[in-house]
Amino acid sequence: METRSFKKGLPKLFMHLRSQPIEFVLFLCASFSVVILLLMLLFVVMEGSLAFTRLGTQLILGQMWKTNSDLYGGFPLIYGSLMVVSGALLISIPLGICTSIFIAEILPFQLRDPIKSVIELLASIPSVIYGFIGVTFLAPLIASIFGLQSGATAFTASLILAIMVLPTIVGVSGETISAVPIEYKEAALALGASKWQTIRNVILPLSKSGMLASVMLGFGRAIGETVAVLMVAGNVAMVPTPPWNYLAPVYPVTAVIAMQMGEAAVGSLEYSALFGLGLILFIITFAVNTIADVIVRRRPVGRSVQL
Amino acid sequence: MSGQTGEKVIFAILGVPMLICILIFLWILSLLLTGIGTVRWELFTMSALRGGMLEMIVGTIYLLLGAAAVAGPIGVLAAIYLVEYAPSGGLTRIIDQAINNLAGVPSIVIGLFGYTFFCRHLGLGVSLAAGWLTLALMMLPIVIRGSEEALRMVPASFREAALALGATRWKAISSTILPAAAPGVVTSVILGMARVAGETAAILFTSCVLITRGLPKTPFEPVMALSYNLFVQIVALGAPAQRVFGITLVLFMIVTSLSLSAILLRSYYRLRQPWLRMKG
Amino acid sequence: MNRERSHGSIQTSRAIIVMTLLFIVGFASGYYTDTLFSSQTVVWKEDVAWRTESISISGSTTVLPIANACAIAFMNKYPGTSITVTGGGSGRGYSEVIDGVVDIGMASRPPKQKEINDAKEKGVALWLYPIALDAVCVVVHPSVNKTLKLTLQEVGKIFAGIYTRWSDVDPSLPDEPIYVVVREPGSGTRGTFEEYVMEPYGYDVTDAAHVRPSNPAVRTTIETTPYSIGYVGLGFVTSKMVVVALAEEEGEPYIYPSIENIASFKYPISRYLYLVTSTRPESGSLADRFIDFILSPEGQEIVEEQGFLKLPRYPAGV
Amino acid sequence: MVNDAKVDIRNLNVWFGDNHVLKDVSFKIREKAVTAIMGPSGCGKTTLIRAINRMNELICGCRTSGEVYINGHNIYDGNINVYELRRKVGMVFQKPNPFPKSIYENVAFGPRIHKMANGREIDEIVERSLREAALWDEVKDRLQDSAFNLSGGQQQRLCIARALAVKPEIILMDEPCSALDPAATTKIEALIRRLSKRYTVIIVTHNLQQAARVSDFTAFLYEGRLIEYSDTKSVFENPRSELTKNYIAGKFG
Repeated sequence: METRSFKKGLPKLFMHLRSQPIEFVLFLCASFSVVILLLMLLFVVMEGSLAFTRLGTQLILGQMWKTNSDLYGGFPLIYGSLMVVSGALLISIPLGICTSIFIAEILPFQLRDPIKSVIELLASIPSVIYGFIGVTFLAPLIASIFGLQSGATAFTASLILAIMVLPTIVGVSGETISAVPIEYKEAALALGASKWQTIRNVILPLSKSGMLASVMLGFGRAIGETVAVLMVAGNVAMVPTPPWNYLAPVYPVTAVIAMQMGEAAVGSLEYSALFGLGLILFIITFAVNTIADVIVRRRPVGRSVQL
Repeated sequence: MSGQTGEKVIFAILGVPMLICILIFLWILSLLLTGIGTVRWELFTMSALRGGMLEMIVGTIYLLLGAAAVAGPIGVLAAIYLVEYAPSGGLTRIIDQAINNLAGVPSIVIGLFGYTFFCRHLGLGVSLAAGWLTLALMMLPIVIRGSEEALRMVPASFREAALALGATRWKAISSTILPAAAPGVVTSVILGMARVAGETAAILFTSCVLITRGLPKTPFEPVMALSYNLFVQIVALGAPAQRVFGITLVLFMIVTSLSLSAILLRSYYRLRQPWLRMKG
Repeated sequence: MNRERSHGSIQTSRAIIVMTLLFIVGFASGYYTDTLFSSQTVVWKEDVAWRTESISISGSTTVLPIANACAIAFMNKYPGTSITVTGGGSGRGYSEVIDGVVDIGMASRPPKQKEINDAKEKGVALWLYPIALDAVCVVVHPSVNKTLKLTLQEVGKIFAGIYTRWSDVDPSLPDEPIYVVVREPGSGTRGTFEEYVMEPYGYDVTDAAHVRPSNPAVRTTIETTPYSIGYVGLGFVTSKMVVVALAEEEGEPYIYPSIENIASFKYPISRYLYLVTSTRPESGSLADRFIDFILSPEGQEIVEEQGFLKLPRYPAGV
Repeated sequence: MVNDAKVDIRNLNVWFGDNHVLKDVSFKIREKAVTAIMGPSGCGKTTLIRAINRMNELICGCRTSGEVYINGHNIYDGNINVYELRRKVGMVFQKPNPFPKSIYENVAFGPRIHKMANGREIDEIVERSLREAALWDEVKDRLQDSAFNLSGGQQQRLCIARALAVKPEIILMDEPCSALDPAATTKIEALIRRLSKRYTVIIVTHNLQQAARVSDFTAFLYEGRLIEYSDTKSVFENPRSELTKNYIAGKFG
């Protein structure tokens, strides 16, 4: 299937496309994503430009987010987002990767598909419901376990997010594990390697990059999550003391945008600052995706044997 | 023999996380099920004006079908270009990257963009159409990736046979490859719908209202949707548990039935189509 | 090959049929439900124009429950009319009315100077219709004290973060950190609260405040968090929290937000809730009739059901 | 007929789901000789040799009954260590399947996981195995190259070397030449002859000439049943069964 029809330079490509209307339409559809992405960047930058010119680096480094006094320092918010997301990943990566290995390699054949579907179903629960569960069941539990005033903390948000990104990590890394050619597995087993030796020496090295990609994808999901986080994170626009205190409330970027966007007057500095935050979020996910892309592309060894 | 017991220990350790995942699922399911008792089923067929949620259900379906109608064709055509035509050059890599990045854009940013671009710049206002376009942006990468995979699964011999009979390139694709890949393409569209059905952040500013009469008669009117309503009911109105559980349950059923039908469709065609079985 | 081809196209056609069926079912059910809604329509002998009009309302989440309930009652009473309600916040209510995006705004505070200026710039006048009376009640978790009395300035100091422990306020109170809960900026409840409690003393809300997006969210937080303090509209006070009696100044009497005290404006943070329009609605139009409906005894009954206070009398446009 | 049996298969039945693939197969395989298993596609050849190192149980829905004795021990006994069994019974697959690692690492993989040696000893094992597989001279200067840089025939010999490195007693070969060109096939066949002096080799093939060329004994399988089993010469020159006669004559297959 890899026979891509023509390998010409760019100008020739366009000439070719002009002479073939159908291909031109196909090309337009394919480049739609690029156009949308650029438009997105353009509009978010445009709406955020006031904040950038008026606030400059304050928007990223400023310590105070006080709408009353027109202070828009995004640092505590960005820090809160990253804190919640890294907590979520710390929980969900080991859980997710172990689960995907267990399902793909160790579980009896008959149970694999049902259990995979059960975990896929976790992904289909809307985030509002996760938020609702977080507020009504998880937060009080956390508060009583740790003896806190309130269960609305970074830790609670991390837990909820971890549950939400689990299906992504399990699904994608499970896919990469089952994409390891069966020949390699058989070769190792026929040499008398045990199941675990096969997993450790053959399957894991080959699916490492795919697993990393699944983690990156999980990161993207987690940092963009809005509604559930808004309901459980506690929403205090301050870096916790000490900064690694997960039992303190934080105010993630997405929660700020969702809460204040509805009320900010169009064109005001507040409105613009919210778009600026959106742009920062956009850039973070963009960077993470690009890194994931590079990692997945740079596979150490070819997959298939050419004869 | 001791190696084998060691291995059993490792497997047990690996198995614990899976059990945790399943326990989490069962826990959430049990939470939802305890709510079922409080739900009055006639709510589903009653107008919101009478305390039901019919408009929200139909509104959600409107949003999903419209978004699928926008993202489906564009996504499939884009996938055909990427699989069949794209030269392996820089431009194709850029398109590839853009699709990956679009998939990673946080839904709140898509919502912000939808609000400024569709609602304000294009003048659609808070409307069904703006919701379609915004949700379509979220579905697009899923549809493209899924269709690409389905197209790549079709053996090259199909197309070569058609080309050998003198068909043009497009004819070969549309007459042999596309039909063979159709189930996979449809599955990807359904998966895309499942992904956005519970989405709140993207339609928060773009297309939803708390209450209105009936359904939008033109695409330029706002619509009531389950996810948005659930959000407002919980967050702003502090609605009673019965109402919350009712909406939660319907939303969960819609999303789950979409995902399940995608899973079933996929495995059904895996069985039916011999070339898929070999690869899968 | 031929067999494969026909096999393939059967599948496409099947897939297409399934998709089309989905669409048909979806839209048909839409039309069906549509006819359900309009089936009660009766032909009216007179005055039909407004019965087919539609208006949109957005703004304060405090007023949202009233507008939501009233819109539902109104639409049920007059089939054919359409009232679209959505939230946002008082700020959004004013700005969308000024921009002409919606017909009626909801607000839980009077307009700020900036909003009045904006309206002037756009050449519109803001018409405010008080529809209900409300008090911003300062509430604490019962763990603080069962009968707490504070002056406005003390409350201000708590919310400004000058007092961080309850024992700072009064040594007899528990020696525990204060958990401060506030509403998001732009909220009318927050605006009203700050106008009476913070601004007179030049205080600003502490960074350590926990932000919540709505009255119910604040209510849930106060109910479940020991040593917490926050403020909610009267309709959101529950038995699981303690309402604080407030005094304007040291030495003045401490006043609870009882119905009489609010209606007589003795309670220091009493306020009207408003509907806002950019022009005086034409008499007999849907907007006019809807506002009349809320002000009618029937509408005021709904206001009370939602936990707010009826207007002492029925004031006309301000 | 075969007295000094290395492998003794008795009443072996294998099902995949509802599909009864091997039906009551019984025969004995002699030590240090080449035994070819031939038959038309789908007759169960591959399943039969995969039953000898219990690789079938990796496939979903597989059931086995009957016994397979190796050195007098039934390998389907509960207390058999399947990993040790697979070490003793090496296997070479239809398509060369080297790991995506260097040539050296491919051969060293087995000794490493079985902790048979370390450091310099592994070097020795690698060299010995590659020499045995007649590959040493071609790769001795580029042991750290990726195994994928080798030609198809070389890859297959590397896979043989990899199997030899764990000191097996029996080597199973599943159509080892079907993916190779004639020149590479000749080399592998010569190698098989040589290996039979020290190992018991069981080779599956649907290439009649190959079976005639390399094997000492030949079994003919048809629709899951063992039709004929004897020394190669008598199977080809004097088949007892009508089916075998027709198959050898090329009337089906």
